[in-house]
Amino acid sequence: MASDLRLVEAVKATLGEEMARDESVVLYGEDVGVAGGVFRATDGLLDEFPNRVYDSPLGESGIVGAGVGLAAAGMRPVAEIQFQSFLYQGFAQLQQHASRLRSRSRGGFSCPITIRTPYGGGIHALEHHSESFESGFAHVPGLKVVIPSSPAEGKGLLAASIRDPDPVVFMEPTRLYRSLRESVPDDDHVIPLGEATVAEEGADVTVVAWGSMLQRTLSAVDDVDADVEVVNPRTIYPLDTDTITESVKKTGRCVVVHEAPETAGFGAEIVSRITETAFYHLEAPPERVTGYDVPVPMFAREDAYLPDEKRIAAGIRRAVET
Amino acid sequence: MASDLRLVEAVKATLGEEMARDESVVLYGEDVGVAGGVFRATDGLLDEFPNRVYDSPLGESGIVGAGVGLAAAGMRPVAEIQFQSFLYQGFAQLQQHASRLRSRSRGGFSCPITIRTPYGGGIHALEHHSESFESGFAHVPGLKVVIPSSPAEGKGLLAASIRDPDPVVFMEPTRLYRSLRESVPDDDHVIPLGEATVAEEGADVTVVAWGSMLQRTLSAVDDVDADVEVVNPRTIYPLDTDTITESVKKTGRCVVVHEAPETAGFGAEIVSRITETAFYHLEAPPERVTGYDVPVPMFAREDAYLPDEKRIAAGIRRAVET
Amino acid sequence: MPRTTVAEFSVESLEILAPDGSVDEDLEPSLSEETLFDIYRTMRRARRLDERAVALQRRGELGTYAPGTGQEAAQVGSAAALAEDDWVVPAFREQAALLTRGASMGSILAYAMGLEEGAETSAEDRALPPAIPVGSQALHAVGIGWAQAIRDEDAAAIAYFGDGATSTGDVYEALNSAGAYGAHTVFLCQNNQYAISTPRENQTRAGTLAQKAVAAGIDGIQVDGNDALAVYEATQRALDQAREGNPVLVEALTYRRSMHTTSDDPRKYREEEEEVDWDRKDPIARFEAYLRGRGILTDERVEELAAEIEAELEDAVADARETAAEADPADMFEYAYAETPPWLERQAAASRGGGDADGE
Amino acid sequence: MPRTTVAEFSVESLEILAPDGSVDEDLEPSLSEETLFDIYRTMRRARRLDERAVALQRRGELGTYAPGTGQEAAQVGSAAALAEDDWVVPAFREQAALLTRGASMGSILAYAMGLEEGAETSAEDRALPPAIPVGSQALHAVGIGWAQAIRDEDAAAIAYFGDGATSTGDVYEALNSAGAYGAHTVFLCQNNQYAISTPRENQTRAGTLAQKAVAAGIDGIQVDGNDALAVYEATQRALDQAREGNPVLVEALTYRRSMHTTSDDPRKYREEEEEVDWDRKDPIARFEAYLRGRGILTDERVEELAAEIEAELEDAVADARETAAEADPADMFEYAYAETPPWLERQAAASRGGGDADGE
Ligand SMILES: Cc1ncc(C[n+]2csc(CCOP(=O)(O)OP(=O)(O)O)c2C)c(N)n1
Ligand SMILES: Cc1ncc(C[n+]2csc(CCOP(=O)(O)OP(=O)(O)O)c2C)c(N)n1
Ligand SMILES: [Mg+2]
Ligand SMILES: [Mg+2]
Repeated sequence: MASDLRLVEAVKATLGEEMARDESVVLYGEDVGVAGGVFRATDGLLDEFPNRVYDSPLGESGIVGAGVGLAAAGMRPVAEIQFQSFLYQGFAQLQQHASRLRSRSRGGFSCPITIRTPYGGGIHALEHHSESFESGFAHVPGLKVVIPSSPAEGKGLLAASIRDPDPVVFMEPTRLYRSLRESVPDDDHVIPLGEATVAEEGADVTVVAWGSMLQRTLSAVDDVDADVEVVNPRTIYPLDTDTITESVKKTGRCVVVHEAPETAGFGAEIVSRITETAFYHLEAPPERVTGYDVPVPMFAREDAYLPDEKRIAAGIRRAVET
Repeated sequence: MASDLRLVEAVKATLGEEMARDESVVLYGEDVGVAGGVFRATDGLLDEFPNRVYDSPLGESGIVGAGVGLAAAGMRPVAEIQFQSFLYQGFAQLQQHASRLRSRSRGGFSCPITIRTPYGGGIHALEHHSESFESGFAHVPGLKVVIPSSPAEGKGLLAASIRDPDPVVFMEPTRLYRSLRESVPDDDHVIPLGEATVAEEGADVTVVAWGSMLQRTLSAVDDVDADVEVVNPRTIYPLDTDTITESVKKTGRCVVVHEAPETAGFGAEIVSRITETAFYHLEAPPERVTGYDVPVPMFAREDAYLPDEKRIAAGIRRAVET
Repeated sequence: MPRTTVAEFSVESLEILAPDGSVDEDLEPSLSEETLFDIYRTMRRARRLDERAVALQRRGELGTYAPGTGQEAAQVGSAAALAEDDWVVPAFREQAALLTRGASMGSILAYAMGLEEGAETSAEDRALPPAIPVGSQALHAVGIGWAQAIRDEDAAAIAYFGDGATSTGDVYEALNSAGAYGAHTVFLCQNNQYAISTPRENQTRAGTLAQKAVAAGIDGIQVDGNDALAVYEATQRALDQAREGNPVLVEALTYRRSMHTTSDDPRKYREEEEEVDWDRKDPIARFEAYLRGRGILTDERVEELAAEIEAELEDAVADARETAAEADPADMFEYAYAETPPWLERQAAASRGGGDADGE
Repeated sequence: MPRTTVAEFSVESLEILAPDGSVDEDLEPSLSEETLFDIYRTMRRARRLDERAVALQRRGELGTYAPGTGQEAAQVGSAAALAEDDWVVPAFREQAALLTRGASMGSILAYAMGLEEGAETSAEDRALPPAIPVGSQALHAVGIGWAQAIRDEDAAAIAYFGDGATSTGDVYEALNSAGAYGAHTVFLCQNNQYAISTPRENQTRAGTLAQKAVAAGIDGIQVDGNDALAVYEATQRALDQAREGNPVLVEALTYRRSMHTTSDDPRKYREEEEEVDWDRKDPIARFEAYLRGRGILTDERVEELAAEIEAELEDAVADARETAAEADPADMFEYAYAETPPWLERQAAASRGGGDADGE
């Protein structure tokens, strides 16, 4: 059985199911209780699990830090950070503790915390509400970084993240929260972390994209006179290098698309890995179609900042025509 | 005239000169006053400039955040963060404010703060004392990221950073603080930000390295049966892509060396840029010789984590022999 | 002395104007009629601006907007106490405080239209742009107030933040380091009872927010935040202390009468009764009664003012629309750095060309 | 009521054992002779461990080490008050507290040799590894204490941190959220007067650190931190409160008699006189006088103990050296994730092979 759900609904359903499945799962974060979260991703869960959903005081360092303690004491904390930008307030706890509790204790402890956070642009939000720092998080060993690109992935990847024994930053693309409906399995549906998927097969060029950029890529492809293969990594760290490499070995050309600024973005990592693993198959320089190296502008200029179908198509054309 | 100085001495001398040059320069940070800093990089400056050197309360968010205010009010704050790991505590202020004060005010304000921070491994320090997050900082538009690799660069780049109208994260390799002496010009010595330098010329392969890895690279080169060109970027952001590209166009081969974990490290950015700008000149896949994707281990295992001459030489050989 | 009391503290509360507009004459500050009228005028302007902004948002012309309705006395009363050289460091709901300091309605609307133009400020304005990350701006006010102390100048900085912000490490580090540095800083906490849906009781066990000052060893005072006179008076005194290097935390008790932002629905988390209760304590009605009692306001003047405000609003809307129409996206490249780095210049060129130019 | 006092607070201080060893009998806790001797014994072990560790560091066998000399009563007195199921969350100077909870000297030395083996702990040990980032660990103790509250269990967690840490946002967020969550958490602040070179007065204007609790609306108490009985008693009561969901901050006034760490030279920032002053208040001498007064200690027993400690130390040094000798660098790959990701596996393989294997 399956239901037609939006991403935010899939997230909520999954949270409920995982709480029912495992008593040690607790939800907390700013406004996740009574209000059900600013995007309503936890709506109704406080009623369903009265002693397991908590409104936290404001303060993201506190949220991440307390999560480390909850995890050490045997809970499976699922924290919501209201917008990804505010996870910077908790970055020290993430880097110094959540990611290292296992290694620092030589495996005596693990830190199975899941930090859910809406990310990315495209919904005309306030300043600081459109960040995508997946590359920075992926540069923190000990963390996993997961980004679903559809409602069904939202469910399968969130379930896997909550069950994962290591800390996961789970980044939910705000632009997809309500804009997309999809059939989502009602039963236990788990997508293993670290496995990419080929969203569209093609022979001429490989495009790697995630989050709301995946949808844009899929529609940009229609405008391009080439047979495009689209790979959706789903997990940013650990990255499924094999799937990407295989695709590039087949197509010989590659484009990476992401919202984050180009410099030191995760596109750089993907380009580097491809260049290392598929060098002799590359027929043209890999392309990056990304945000610019400027602070994400406020929303009136957001469209000019975010890669759109036109820029993506142009990037693909460059890769194909070179 | 010039003096033979160690890096930490060059830093101290430069701080004194810049304070003498510009009244609006103030120094502050934990233990920088009476004690002269944990590495003694500010030793004596409180006596010399009694009202312009301050011991701050413990708290890096407070240090960075107060710096934004000092800058807005017309000062040129130079803050010391005791070890780079603790800049994570101030990361939100760095990302949300220091880097954006200019863009958020449409140029009405600038944020000429310099954040000096010791970074990197190799001195058998405590846990969390050997971080190198230059890639994460470089992924924050609006910031500049500068890493000197010698005493003279320490002076020239620090002077440029303090005088720069934009915020600079100035990362000082702890391993070079006292291990290297060099002739440092006594006069005004400024190395413009954004300009790489060729540390050693060669024809067979380009190696890009910075911080304490530069010295290691220079000595590793002796063990390699190839004519190696070594490029020292000096500024991580903005990166002098042209100098690196030109070198790679000449040699056709490239190795990037850094301490930080490989994934999403700045090596990825350099490899990507090279692949974009010098694709048709590349004769072998670029190599990365870096830290591993694990939390920097405690010092007993540090040598196995940090790239050493052997690993660097092996990387160069792979690049040359492929 | 095996068991001794080593320190004692208390938190005082100040009220001057009762909800019905009657005044405690012993405490009444001596303000000119002009100043009093200005306070009233600005509160009214802010209230109408909120209404108009919400309407524009509903029509899709504005993005998310955070109304300050109900908090006008806390903002205008405090900002009116500032000297010309003093600095304002706002959070994201301080339209009323900014209007008091001379910001235009047009720029406020432009900001809500997602335009950086609306946040364009400089040292001459003595104001920082709005701050969205909760609590973060308190530290900027410390830096500014500390710069005044270092340069031995007289100016002070006022930081605005809410009840929710008092739970953040940044606000605490701000209070504490302001004390340590002797910064010329006043912290104006508008306790409007909610941080989005989270009621103040859930933020902290502390009975007052003013007592957060105790942790920093600085003075804290509570004030009726719907009483413009009390807020003015308390801020004035706090500024005087701050100019001497003694920072102060002022907790203004008020109520966010409207939604958190235009994306919020307060019905999810609070009862209408509570809202009605607070309606009766409205800061503008109270102040109006007081001014009428003193003969400063008449029906005529009130009507005149309303008409002026409508005209100002129309102009502001027109201005903001013009700013929007003229906004050049390429500005984002211009204001990232003083000098645009080459790789970014390349990106800018590619964006002009519509693609990314990589080629060798 | 125009100007009213709305809240009052006070901070109490507790002392039981005077520096000369004389006891306030009204307050003297009733501890068994065994417990008293154990406290003494552990303080002595910790002191000797410090001496030995510093000597080993000077010889190059250890890395940076942070001695707890002078703080033994604060650490052992508090840790001794914990129930078996209670959790310890240390900073980086809590060797004495960890010894009290059963950690071995060998593991402490191994940690100082830069070996993760020395920080190997698990839920069974009810202890987290040392925390270097100042203040950060206080939040972990909140999470642990909160988990107890959620599961309605009786255990509590104690977080150790210093005077410097009380300036950090993390410690404040910890105090505040512990109150908000009703966490079973006790915050044990060892005010040893310095954060590296920074004297406590420069950290904050607050006259006591116990009053930081006021900001969180939780109880704070000051205690003579060189008085093991007072620390025990205050911690005991604090734990009782915490088990009911009422977290408490205990400020133990003590002194870091030695250097900050082995890389520090206190002569840069403090006078010898001050040190001599505090020598007289030494926690071990005082406790020894008390135990001798009560007939629990004799010269013979003291000598016996000294010999036992030397033997323990020798074994510990041997153990640590053995751990060092056996340490496999490849462990770093094993403990990064529960399951090593493929790209990391590749790195591990390359590290074994001595190079990086990229090839297609
Ligand atoms: C650091 C940070 N965390 C979370 C948010 C999301 N957020 C925006 S406003 C708000 C509540 C703020 O409450 P308060 O400080 O009382 O100010 P008010 O909105 O009542 O004016 C939250 C949680 C944010 N902007 N910044
Ligand atoms: C977040 C952070 N900032 C800076 C440091 C460097 N540092 C190590 S110990 C210390 C002082 C700590 O003082 P206190 O909390 O009083 O503890 P004590 O050393 O006296 O035990 C500092 C600044 C650190 N470890 N962590
Ligand atoms: Mg509020
Ligand atoms: Mg201390």
